[in-house]
Parts: sequence; structure tokens; C-alpha cells
Amino acid sequence: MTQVNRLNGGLIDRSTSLNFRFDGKTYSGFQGDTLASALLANGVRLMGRSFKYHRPRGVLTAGSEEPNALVELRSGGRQEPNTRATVAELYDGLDASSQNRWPSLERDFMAINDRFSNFLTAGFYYKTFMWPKAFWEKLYEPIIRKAAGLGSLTGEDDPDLYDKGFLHCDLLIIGSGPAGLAAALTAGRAGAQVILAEEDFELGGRLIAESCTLAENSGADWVMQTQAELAGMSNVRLMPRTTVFGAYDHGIYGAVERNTDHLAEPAPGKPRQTLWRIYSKRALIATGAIERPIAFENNDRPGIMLAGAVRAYVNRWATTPAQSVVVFANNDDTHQTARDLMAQGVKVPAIIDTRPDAPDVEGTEVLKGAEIINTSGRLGLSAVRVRVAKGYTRDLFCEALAMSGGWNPNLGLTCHQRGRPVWNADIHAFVPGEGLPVGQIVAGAAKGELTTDAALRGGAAAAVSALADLGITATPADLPAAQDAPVSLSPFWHVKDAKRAWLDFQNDVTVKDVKLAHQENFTSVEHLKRYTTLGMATDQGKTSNVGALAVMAELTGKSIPETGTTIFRPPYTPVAMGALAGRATGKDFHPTRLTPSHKWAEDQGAVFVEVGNWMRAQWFPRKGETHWRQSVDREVLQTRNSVGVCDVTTLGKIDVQGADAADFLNFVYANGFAKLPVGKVRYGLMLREDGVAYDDGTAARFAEDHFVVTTTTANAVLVYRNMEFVRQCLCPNMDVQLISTTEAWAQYAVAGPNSRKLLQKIVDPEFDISNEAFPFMACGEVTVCGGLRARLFRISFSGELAYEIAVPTRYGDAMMRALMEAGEEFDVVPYGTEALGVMRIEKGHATGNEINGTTTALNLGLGRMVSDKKDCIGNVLSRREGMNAPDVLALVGLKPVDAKDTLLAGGHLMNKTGPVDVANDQGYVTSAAYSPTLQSSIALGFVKGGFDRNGEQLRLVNPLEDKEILVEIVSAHFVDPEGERLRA
Amino acid sequence: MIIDHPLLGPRDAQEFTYLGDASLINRPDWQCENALSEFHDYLYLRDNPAGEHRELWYHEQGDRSWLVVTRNTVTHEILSVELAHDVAKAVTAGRSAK
Amino acid sequence: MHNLKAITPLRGVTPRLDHIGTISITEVVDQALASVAARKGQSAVMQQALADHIGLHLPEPGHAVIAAPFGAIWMGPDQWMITAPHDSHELLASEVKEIAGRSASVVEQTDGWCRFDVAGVGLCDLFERLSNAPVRTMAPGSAIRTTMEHLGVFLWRLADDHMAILAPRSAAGSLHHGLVAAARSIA
Amino acid sequence: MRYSALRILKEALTGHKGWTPQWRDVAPAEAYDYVIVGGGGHGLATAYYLAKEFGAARIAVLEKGWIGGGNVGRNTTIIRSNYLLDGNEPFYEFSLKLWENLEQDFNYNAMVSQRGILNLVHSDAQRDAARRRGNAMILNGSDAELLDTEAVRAMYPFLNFDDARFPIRGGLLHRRGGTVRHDAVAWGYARGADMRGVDIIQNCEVTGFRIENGAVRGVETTRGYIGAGKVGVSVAGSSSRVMAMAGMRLPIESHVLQAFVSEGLKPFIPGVITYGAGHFYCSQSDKGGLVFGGDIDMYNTYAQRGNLPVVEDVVESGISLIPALGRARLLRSWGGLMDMSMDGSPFIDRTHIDGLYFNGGWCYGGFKATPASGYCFAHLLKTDRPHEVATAYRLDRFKTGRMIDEKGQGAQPNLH
Repeated sequence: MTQVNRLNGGLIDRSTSLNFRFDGKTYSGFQGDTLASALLANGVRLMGRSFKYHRPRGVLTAGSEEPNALVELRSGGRQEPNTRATVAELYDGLDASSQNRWPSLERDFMAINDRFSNFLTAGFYYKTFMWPKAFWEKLYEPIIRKAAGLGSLTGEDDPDLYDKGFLHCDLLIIGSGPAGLAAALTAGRAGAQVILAEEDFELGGRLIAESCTLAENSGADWVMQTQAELAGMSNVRLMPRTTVFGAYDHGIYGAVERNTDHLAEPAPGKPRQTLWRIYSKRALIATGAIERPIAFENNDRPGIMLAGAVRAYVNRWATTPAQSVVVFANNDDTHQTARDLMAQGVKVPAIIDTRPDAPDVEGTEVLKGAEIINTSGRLGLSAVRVRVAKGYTRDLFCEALAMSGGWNPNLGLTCHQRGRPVWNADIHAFVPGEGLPVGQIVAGAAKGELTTDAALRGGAAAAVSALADLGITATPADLPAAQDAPVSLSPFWHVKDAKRAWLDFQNDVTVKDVKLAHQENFTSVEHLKRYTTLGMATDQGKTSNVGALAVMAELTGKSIPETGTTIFRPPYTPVAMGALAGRATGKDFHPTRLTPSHKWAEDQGAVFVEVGNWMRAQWFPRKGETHWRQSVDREVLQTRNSVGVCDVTTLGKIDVQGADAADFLNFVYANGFAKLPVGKVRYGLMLREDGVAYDDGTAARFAEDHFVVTTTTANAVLVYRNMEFVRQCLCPNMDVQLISTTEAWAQYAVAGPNSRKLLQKIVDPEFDISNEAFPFMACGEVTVCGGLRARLFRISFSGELAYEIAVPTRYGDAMMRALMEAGEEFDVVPYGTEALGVMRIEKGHATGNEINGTTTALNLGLGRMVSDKKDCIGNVLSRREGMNAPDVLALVGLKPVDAKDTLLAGGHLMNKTGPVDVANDQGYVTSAAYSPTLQSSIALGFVKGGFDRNGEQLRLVNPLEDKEILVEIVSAHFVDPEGERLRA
Repeated sequence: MIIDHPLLGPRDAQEFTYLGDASLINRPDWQCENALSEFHDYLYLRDNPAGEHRELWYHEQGDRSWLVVTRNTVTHEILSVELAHDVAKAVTAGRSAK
Repeated sequence: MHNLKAITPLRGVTPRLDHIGTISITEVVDQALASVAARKGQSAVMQQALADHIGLHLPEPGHAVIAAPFGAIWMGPDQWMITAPHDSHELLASEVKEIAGRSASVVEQTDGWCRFDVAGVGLCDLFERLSNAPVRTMAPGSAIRTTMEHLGVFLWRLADDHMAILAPRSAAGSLHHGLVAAARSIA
Repeated sequence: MRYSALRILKEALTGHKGWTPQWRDVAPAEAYDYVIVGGGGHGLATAYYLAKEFGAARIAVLEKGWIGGGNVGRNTTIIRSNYLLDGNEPFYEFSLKLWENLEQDFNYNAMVSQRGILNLVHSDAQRDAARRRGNAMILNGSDAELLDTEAVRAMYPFLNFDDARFPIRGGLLHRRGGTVRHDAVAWGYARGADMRGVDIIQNCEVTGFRIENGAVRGVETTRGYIGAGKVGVSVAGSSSRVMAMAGMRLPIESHVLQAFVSEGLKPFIPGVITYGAGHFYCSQSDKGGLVFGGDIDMYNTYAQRGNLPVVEDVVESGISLIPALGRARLLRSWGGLMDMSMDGSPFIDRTHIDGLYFNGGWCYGGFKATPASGYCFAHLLKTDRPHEVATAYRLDRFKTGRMIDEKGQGAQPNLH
């Protein structure tokens, strides 16, 4: 197909021809085209369907504010719904499809909605679909959902990579039109660190869209020359294809750079897009202005476009939307559209100007004081009906209409921190008002400086003043003379008495909908938006909000600023979610922490489990074991019968030193630490200030002024943070120093009756670790394997005779191998977290399942640990009556009455008789396991008043899985309740 | 947000962990007459002002300092930043003077 | 002498080295670390002792110094990390404690950390994709503790084209993966 | 006016001339028996139930801006009754039952859609917790099902099952949970209350309470003094500010929760999914936007906006769970002020001032509570006794040590 609407000139590269497909048809365009410009060049006007009425639509704009021309770009996992054809850069092989239509764009079955539009007014759905009750979810809603939505995701994983990064600058300039470029030149020459971000792939803004001249040069030439100078400055970073989408606190801006969207696909390892967090000392909003349409009957047909967009297509992309274009405007500015078109030989049958005193334009007729009252053409404009000043109507045949109701400063980024725009009566538009984000300034059309000359000079001046704030002296760049005619515009928002005149094109909100909202008292702007869905589409109302506000102002009899303002929230334009996630997805969602024995465990074929960010060995299957329980049972039994080794490095370790270290721990822990002898370890329980149990662990005293504290794996970071809080904020006069040593030491539990014998082969012989010399709860520094420094603790989580041995992490792998080798004669087993869990339940030790943030020391059976003889975190509030009632939950052991039954954590406990209901609820099971030692399922749980209920039978109910069994309350210490083994 | 650390200069608030009202430094005396009531008010009640708020931030991914940041909760403007350790020392000094 | 063989943070027998584009990423294992934190009111005494004995003048906040074979990085108020080659100073914490005596709390930190040295002309491009540190204005001798790839790290600028990263040893694999991915992205 | 399909037909054929305001704009009267401060979902529902269920009259709702402009108009529209603790679950189950009949009750289609809520679990410990919760739900008359990985896959094949950092190991499904068109809830209650004679007064900010001899007499407002027999305050994120005018300090902090919506998409996610290993939950609106959120911004604030790190955190979680979302675009973000309480649970209680009642501390769970909150607050205002499902929501529970701490995080509001 030939490019029937391609003109001469433009900024496209005609030497690079590109083939592309739209809805299965092949077309060609040039390097520098967008999908929209290339389609227009090929004579394609119909590009999409509207959201609600499925009206045929073509391109309205030439930029990111486009509401109509949305397509699905690419396919498979790369399919990208709702892509604006106006910003999609053409590349060879581009494949796009229209969306929100069935079966085809030309024949869309859902266009039936348009026939019923009179019933489908704003908010009609709030008033119906309520009967019969069940029909909403079963019938109406599914139909509505299917019809709604725009493009589709395939559900396939996005295969592309996304980067994230951080940039710092003195001045961030957003927008590279005349204001932005003038500011960049000024700031760049002053030596400031400058970032110039431009959402387009070309710098220049309106300068490359208009036929204007700057001094003797064309606007485009000046842009090229300026760009070349800026590119040569090391202190200036030019960032085309970069959309600054959000203004966040303290000068931080979010931006997305589209690195490879203009290519068929990214090269391997290269990102599709990069999310930049830009730290700016000052930010200049030079985002230009957005043209506004006029609402009139059937103003939404393909071919009806904004006039500024038409000029952009003509001047930049050498494309006309059609061979015959009518112009409709309320301002002088727009007349240039006709001149630009005619200069390229495009027919302009007439300019329709709403102003009776509009100037003449050579080469075409200006219908003054006229307005368009209807249009025709099913899938594209074929004619407009004009009511001329004298009142009679005239039909003009044309395939395109260039309309303009004036320009609105593009002030989205000024509103992101609740800044409210104010009305400027000179230009009949909102301009940035008070409450701009700190450090933000505005220049050019975004500020309401609507001439090229004002924008250039405003940009330079803004840069000078912004840099002056930072102590950098700059002088305004010398700038060429440019067009400086004042804005001549007479406000015109909509043609009266239209039946259906579109304000929000994408969401199909018409003037009539605004009237209905007014009639039903949705007059507040926010109510109007929410009731009619105005401005809620993918363009966020960039072309529609102010027009609707003007209509509402007419209805309420108030002025526009009295009626309200419209503000914008981030993001400025929609942002690909992939970019916001960056590389932190999939397996890289969180860092992975590996234990010192990980490599060795992998060699053993261990099964790993995520524990926070750690990967820990869960069990170590052996040949012939087909079920995890076989492995776990073996690990438990072998540990209890001989010896087992477990990597416990993940437990938090905090080194506490200083003259007041003991007093400090005495305050942090509920139980006493002041009198712990050197060379001893003590179990410690920490409370929160509200008296609820927080964490438990041990503290080992290596010297008068030196402790090593352990925390649970889950709370390592929290406990450290809390201890720093106590140290810095509550006990600022204590001499205490803290540092985490979690990762510095590889720590292994060696447990079982043969653990001492095994360790005697590892610990160097000069260290006596006999029961007498190194009794239960002893600790000390030793050397192992011929001289390596190590720490030894005689502590036990399993309830067996047990130790923990720690060596510098780099030797952890070798240490594990040494333990296994030395333990061979005892048939040593490595055990994982499952066996660890089984043994701690058998022993009745509480962990995170029991210390769950709602349980107190009393609940845990540790009430006596909370000393009332000293001050400590949590002791005062632990005395509140509700936490000390006679029937508080108490930690108990549970076993099935019928040994064959299995206990499950999460089941609720009911009295043996009576109904199964909340009133009868006695507690719940926190942890359950099969105990190979007892050859029975066992559990820990909380039971109301459970300390006195030993021997009582309860029902363990699990209605969720339709299970109920009888259990008996027993001591939580299933194994060795007297603690003889661990002291052996 | 950016917090101007007294020792390190401006740092992204993302490096910090937020705790809450800086009055958490003023922990009551455990042996005072109305200890239960004092601790209740200390731990649970908040001024929660719309405006200037003195609050605790912990530079967890930095130098591990606790900071007292005075910030406007409406505009997010930060008015001053102090080391909490210094603030706490002043509090305890004031207490022993009494 | 003990018979235990060390492995590297990336779980190799020898340190890993990657070249991607202009960037080289080197796993550094010959580094011993010890933290020193001054006891209450003893900061001056401690600093003097270190200066006198090993010529190490502890740096200001946000900085690091080298007094070969030793180095020091500021960690927090009255707290520094001392570095030295591991092969010759495996017992660095004991050495430092010997010097500082009761003026400081000294803690062995050697194996709490992994270290990667990144060098190459694309250094700034790489690090601005990884951390919020103002890498383009970060002078040699600065050391910033911040986050990278969701990890708490030290970034120590050794030269214009040379950065050392200290990160928790257990997450060395994740950090290395992030460095390599960013290097590929800018290659 | 009663809404119906027939009515729409009639209006369509007669040029839509017959539609009347959905609520009247009225000037405040001198005095009311009941003044509800706050024209959000809870305040409007309170007025509605006071008039409809408790036969009260002379009721006004005072709103400083426009009704429904607070959290009822800026949330992620989820309704559910899947709480763990006995202090909470009966209340939320009562609320869900009210939702189930709401549209017929107030003759407004709020699009209550019980699409099902799936809370994913990623570890044995999470499964144990889900089992305990599911059982608590069932014991309280709600519904729950425990799914294994395969059952989750059958429902949501596009979740990340193969390359996940924290693999999906099942989920707790609550079929009666779902979504509601949030704005319509405010409008439906407003219209229903208005029809029953309630005065809804917009642009009327309360600036003080008139309290004499320990009893409230009325409120000072930007539109003059309004006398009141009883005053019920229901102002969510502004709770501390408003109650400070009565000299009260509350166990509440104000925080911002951001929420997000994607561009419109053809149906993709049928129900509500909550990620168990990151801060992300998501559903899809009838218009096609994916509505999602995560965690609060963590610092005290009265600004209805958040910052970028939380946006990134939420989306990282989202794409880790649903890798196909990478190509969808985030369209809009907004922030709601959350009245975060010290244990994560709300208050519906009298105060020490006679005639002054407080409803707040909803954290980010206020939307789903709207009907029950309104109903129970109306009950309390009318009878001076708490409704039986709201007896635990007392202001003095921290004094007595009877916290209702679902998450077990203690007295740190931003962790709830």
C-alpha cells in the first residue's frame, strides 16, 4: 500500500523505510515515524474503539495525551495493551492490533451499545441490575466485565528485563521545548549538573511540530544546533524517551526511560526500560501545553483531530490526516494549521471560527461566528455541518477536521503534592498555583507563557533563578527572536443543544452526562468525575477535564474557578509495571542468604526451604527414602540415639560489650543477667514494652564486659534494632557497644549422647570439655582442628546433651566436613530444620509459632522469668489485669487419645462435650509433629487455664478440613522432662 | 523523602526505619506511683498532630543512628534532625536535675 | 596449624573474577576486618592509640582511609571498621584489641562480609543502576553505607574507576548476580 | 424515587428529565438530636441505620468537603470476613452479611461482587496460621477453604509457580469475600439517609465541640453552631485532630496507604489475590482496571499521597507473583489517610464526655466494615450499649490489657 497522505519535508528519515502490520495488513513508513503518523500516511484513520459505546475512533492527538488510538503492540509475553499509537515509535516489523472490538475494528458487535446510549447514561448501572439478587454476579456483571476493559494481557510471563537507577542533579528540566532547551543552555553553560528529560524520542517539543522560525532558522534547525551544544557538555545529561511521571517528596522525581521500545526486542541482557529515581535540587517543569477539543455533535469521528496535532503530523512527520481538512477554532493560533496544510497542497475548504471578528486567512474561506453542529461518516469523517453566523447551515465535505478550543498548560507534575492550579483569565486556562512541590518551578507554556518567545525567555530566566537559589551564577543564554503575538482567544467550550457531544473521548462522557450529573447533585468536581467516569481513562482526562468543568460551571451559574479545579495524581502518563519492579522479580525478588554449610548440604542432596531470606536444609534424604518423614524420623532418632549436626548459623548473633553490658542486658531481658558468671550462658526472654513476649535466645558471657547474644532467625534484625533503640534512646549514659556478628561465624549444633565424644575429636586437646570442666550452660573460646579459633557453647535446643560450635564462616564448610568425618564412628547424621522442629516440640520449647506476638511470658509458662525486682522492658505493662486473668491461655502439650490420630497445627480445641462453637473454644494448636521418639503425633498448643488441666481430654476440631479427634492435655516436655540428658 | 543526617548529610529515607513519636524516648519511671497509667499513656496515646511532629527514625541501612526528626506531617517538610542519643542524654540529664 | 580449608563467599576454592564489557568484578578474600567502637568517653584515647601504633588516623563520617597495610572505614558514631590483609593479619581483631585496650570494644568482623572490587570506565554507569549513592560526585576516599539490591552494603570509592563493595557474606551470590546483570546492561 | 430498570426505560424515553438529586443540599438547622461528624462511608451508614433501623429522627451528617471523599472513595474496594480473633470476626461477618443484602436494602447497585478472596501461603508456618484462621472463620459462621498448590494453580494458572523466590504452597480461600463499587456505597447510603430525612451538609467543617458540665451540647462549624443531643465522630484519618478539640488523645496515628489502578484490561483476574510473601493484593474492577495495593508508607502523615519506594515495593511484589503484569501499565496512584490504631483494631465506643461517641481506628480495613460500623455505631448512639458484635472495640482496652492484635505486632501502628 502506498503512503497516500505522505507530504514533502518533515523530520523523518526517508532513506530508512520500515514495514509494519496493523490488524494483519502490511504497511510501510519511515524511520522517525510513530505508529500513528505512519498509519495516517497510509490513509488509515480508523484505529480504535471507544470504551463504552464502542464508537469508531481515530487519532486525536500527536502525543502522550492520546485518548483514542490505543492498540495492542507486539504479541505473546510481550503483548502490550493500550499502547498509544501516537507515541509508539515505528520499527521494522512492528505488529499492532486494534482492541476492544469483536470481531473486527470495522465491524464491532459491541457497537450495539451506541444504539442504546440513551439508556446507558452516566451512572445508569447504579440504578438497575439489582433484581433478582443473584443475577448481578451470575449474569449482568460477567457481561459487563467482558464488554469493559480495553486491551488484553496474554497471561504469559513478560520476558524482558528492566533496570532501576538513581541520578543526582542540580537542575532537572522536564520537557525540551523552547522553555526547556533555553533553560538547559543557560544552566549547562553555567556549569550546573543538569538533566534534561524529554518524553518524546526527539528533543524540541512544539519547535519541531510547528513551521515557526527562530531568527533566520527554522525551529527544528535551532533545536538541532542547541542539542549539539548540550550534547557536548559533560555536565548535561540529555534523556530523550524519558517520561518524568511523578514528583515525590524533597525533590525526588520518578522517571522511566524507554531504552529499547523502539526496537523489535532488546538485545540479550539489555533492559526494555529503566526506572530512574532522580534526586534534584531544583526541578523545572517545562512540559508545555495540551490542546483542548471543542464539544459538538458527533465530534468523535475518525479524522477529527486537534489542530496542533495536525500541524505536528504535517510539519514533523510530513503527513496529512486526509487530502481535505477543515479547521474549527476559537483562536488565531489555529489558523496556522490551514496555512501549513495549504503550503503542502492539502485542500482546506474552510476555517470555521466561533469568533465573529476572526481574521481572514489567505487561500481559504473563514466562516466567522460559525460553529459545527454535526458531522457524518460511519468509520471516518466525510462531512461537517456548519451553522454559520446568519443561522443557516452549510455542509462541508472533508475527511479530516482540525479543531482547537485553546490550550491548557500541562501542569500535572505541579499537582502531585496537592498543589492546586489557579485560573488565568488572560489565557482562559488553569495555570500552576500555590503549593508546588518544594524546589519546583515552572516555565514556558506549562506556566501559561504561550508564545514561543515567552517560553524561550521564561525558560532561561527560570534556570537563572533556580541556580541562584543554589549559589550558582548563570546568565540567560542568548536566544533567537521568535513569534510573540499575544494569545487571541475567545472561550468556546461546546456547541449548545448538541445531543451527543464528547468531552472525554475514551470513556464516552458527553455534555449530556455532565448535565445529568448536575441534575442528580453530583456537582462537586470529584463527584462529577466519579459519577460519570470523566477523566478516569488512560489519558487521565488531559484533553477533557477542563471542558467538562466549563460545562458544569455553566450549569451551576458559577465561574470555572468557583466550580473547582482539576488536579492530577502520579503517574503523569501510565508506567509499565515491569519498570517499577526492575530486576527484583522472580527468583531475584529478595536476596538469597546461604548458610556456611550450603555447598556441603547441596552435595548431600539436601532439600532446602526458605526461612525469611535464608535457604536452610530442611532434611537430608538418603538413598531408599521415598517420603520426607522417613528422612526426618531417621535424623531425629539418630540424633537422640547417637549424634546429629545442624547448621544454626541463621540465628542472630549480637556482640554486646562495655562496662555496662550486663546492666544493659538486665534491662533488655525480662530475666536477670547482672549476676551471670563469666563462662556461662543463660536463656533469656525479651518482652515488648506492652508486656508481650518478643523473642528468646541466649546470652553468653565471655568476659565481665563482653556478652554474645543470640536471637531467633526471624527476629535477628528486629532485636538488633530494638537494642540500638534502648542503647541510644533509653540508656544513653550506659557504656555499651553493639555489633551484629551473625554472618561472621558458622555455627553448628552438635547434639546427642555422643556429641561430647565427637567434639573431643574436633576441639583441640588442651581444652577440657568434660562434663565437669565444661558443664551444661558453659561457654568458652577454644581452638579446633589444630588451632583454628572457635567458640563453644554447651546449650541444647533438642533436649539432648548438646553443644554449639562456631568457627569463622570461611571455614564453615570445612568444619562441617570435619564434623561428619569425625562423627563417622558414631554414625553421625546431619539434620535439617524439620528434625530440629520435631525435637524442639518433643522438648516443649516455644518458637515463633508460640511466641507469636500475642502471647505473654505467663501464657508461655515462663511467668516467673519476669523479674519484678528490676526495671526491664515490658514488665510494668505485663501486669495488666486482662493479661493475668485466671483463664489466660497456657502452653500445654497435646497427644491423641487414639495413637493413630494425627494432630494438625491450626486446629481449635473444644471441650470434650458441648457444641463446636466459639463459646466453647478452649484454644488452638500452635505446633504439631510426628514424634518418632514417642511414636505418636504430638503437639503444643494454648489452652485456657491450661496449667491446671493436665490429663483432661479435649476435642481437636478442624472444620476447615472436616476433621475432629480426641486429644489429651499433657506436659509440654514430652522428652526428658527432668532435663537429665542435657546435663549428662 | 530525604533526611539530612546530622553526620552524613542528605540520605534517602528509604535507608531508614520509622518508629514513631519521639516521646518514646521519655520512658516513665517503673517505680512511680501510677506506673501502669504512665506506661499506658507513654506507649499507647499519641498527639498525632497535623503539622510539626518530632519522630524517631533509625538509619538501619546506614550508620545505625537513631534520629529525632522534626517533620511537618502535612507538607512532609523536615525542619530539623538531631541524633536521638543527644536528645536522650538531655532528657536523662533533665531528669537527674529534678 | 589447623587443617580446615577456607572457601570463598561465592563458595569457590579460589576467588571469582568476571570481565563484562569495560567492567571487572573481583571477589576479594584477602581481607581481615575488625570493628572498633570507642568505650564511653574513650574515643580520643582509642584514636590516639591507633594512630600511634599503626599510623591509622580514623576518618570522618562518610570516609575511609588507608595506612597500608591497614585501612579504616567510618561505620557510625565512634565506630569504625579496620581492614588489613587476611593472609598476614588473620587475627586482626586481637591485634587491634591489643592496641586499643580498654578504650574500645573490638569485634572480629572478617567473615561477616564479602567484598567485591569493581573497576572499569563504566563504573559510574554501573553503580547508578545499583545504588542511590551519588557515584559521579563521590570522591576517592569516601565510603557510604547504603542499600544495594535490597542489601545493606558499604561502598568504598578507592579510585575514580575503582569501587569496593562490602556486603553481608551470606548474600554474596545475590550481590554478585546483581553486579553482573548491571554490568551486562551497560556493556 | 425508586430506582429500577423500568425507571431507566421511562426516563430514557422522556429525555431523562425526571431524575432528581440523589441527596439534597441543605443548610444546617439550629439543632439535631444526632449529629454525625464525617460524611464518609461510616458516617453516612451510621445516619442511614439510625434513621432506618433505630427509628431516630433529626439527624445530620456534617462533612467538611464533599461526601465520600475520604477513604470510602479511595480504597481497594475489598470486602471480607476472614479475621482470626474473636473480638473481630463476628463483627466482620455481620458486616459481610449486611453487604450481601445491601443493594436491595438501600435500592442502589453498589456492585457487591463476591468474587472470592485467596490468601496465598508460602510456608508450613503460614499454612498452620491459615488453618487456625480458617477454622476461626468457620466457627464464627464465615466460610473458608484450605487449598493446596494444585488447587491454586487451577484457579490462577498465571501466578508464578515455576520461578518463585517464595513458592506458592497453597492458600486460604474465602469465597464470600469480594469487591464493591466503593463510591456507590457512599452515594447509596447518602441517598437512603436523605430519603429518610437525614440532612447531609457538605462543606461544613467542625471546628470545635461545645461541652458543658462534662456533656456535649453541640458543635461549632464553619457554617455556625449546631446544637446536638448526641455527637458521633466518624472521621477516620482525622480522628486525632477532631477528638483533640474535645481534649482527648487517642491510641491512633495517621498514616497513608497508597493504592493503585492499572489501565483497563480485558478480564484477567477473576477474584482477589493476596500475596503471602510480599506486600501485594489485587483484584480487577468491572471497568477492567487492576486495583492493587500493598503496605502503608510507614511514617505519620496527613498528606493524601505517598512516595516512590512503596510504589516500587508493591509492584515488585506484584510482578514476582504475576509475571505477566510487566506489560500492564500503572495508570493512577492515590493515598488514603489511615487511622492506624495501636493494636490494628477499631473503636466504637462512648467517651468520657456524655453524649460524645467515637468511631475510628479502622486502619486500612475500614471499607469492608462500613455497613457494620454504621449499624453498630447507630446502635450505640441510640441505646448507649455496644452492639453484641462490637463489644471489644473499647477505648480503654489498652488500660486493661485486652488488645485485639490480629498481626501480633504490639503497640506500633504502622506495623498493623
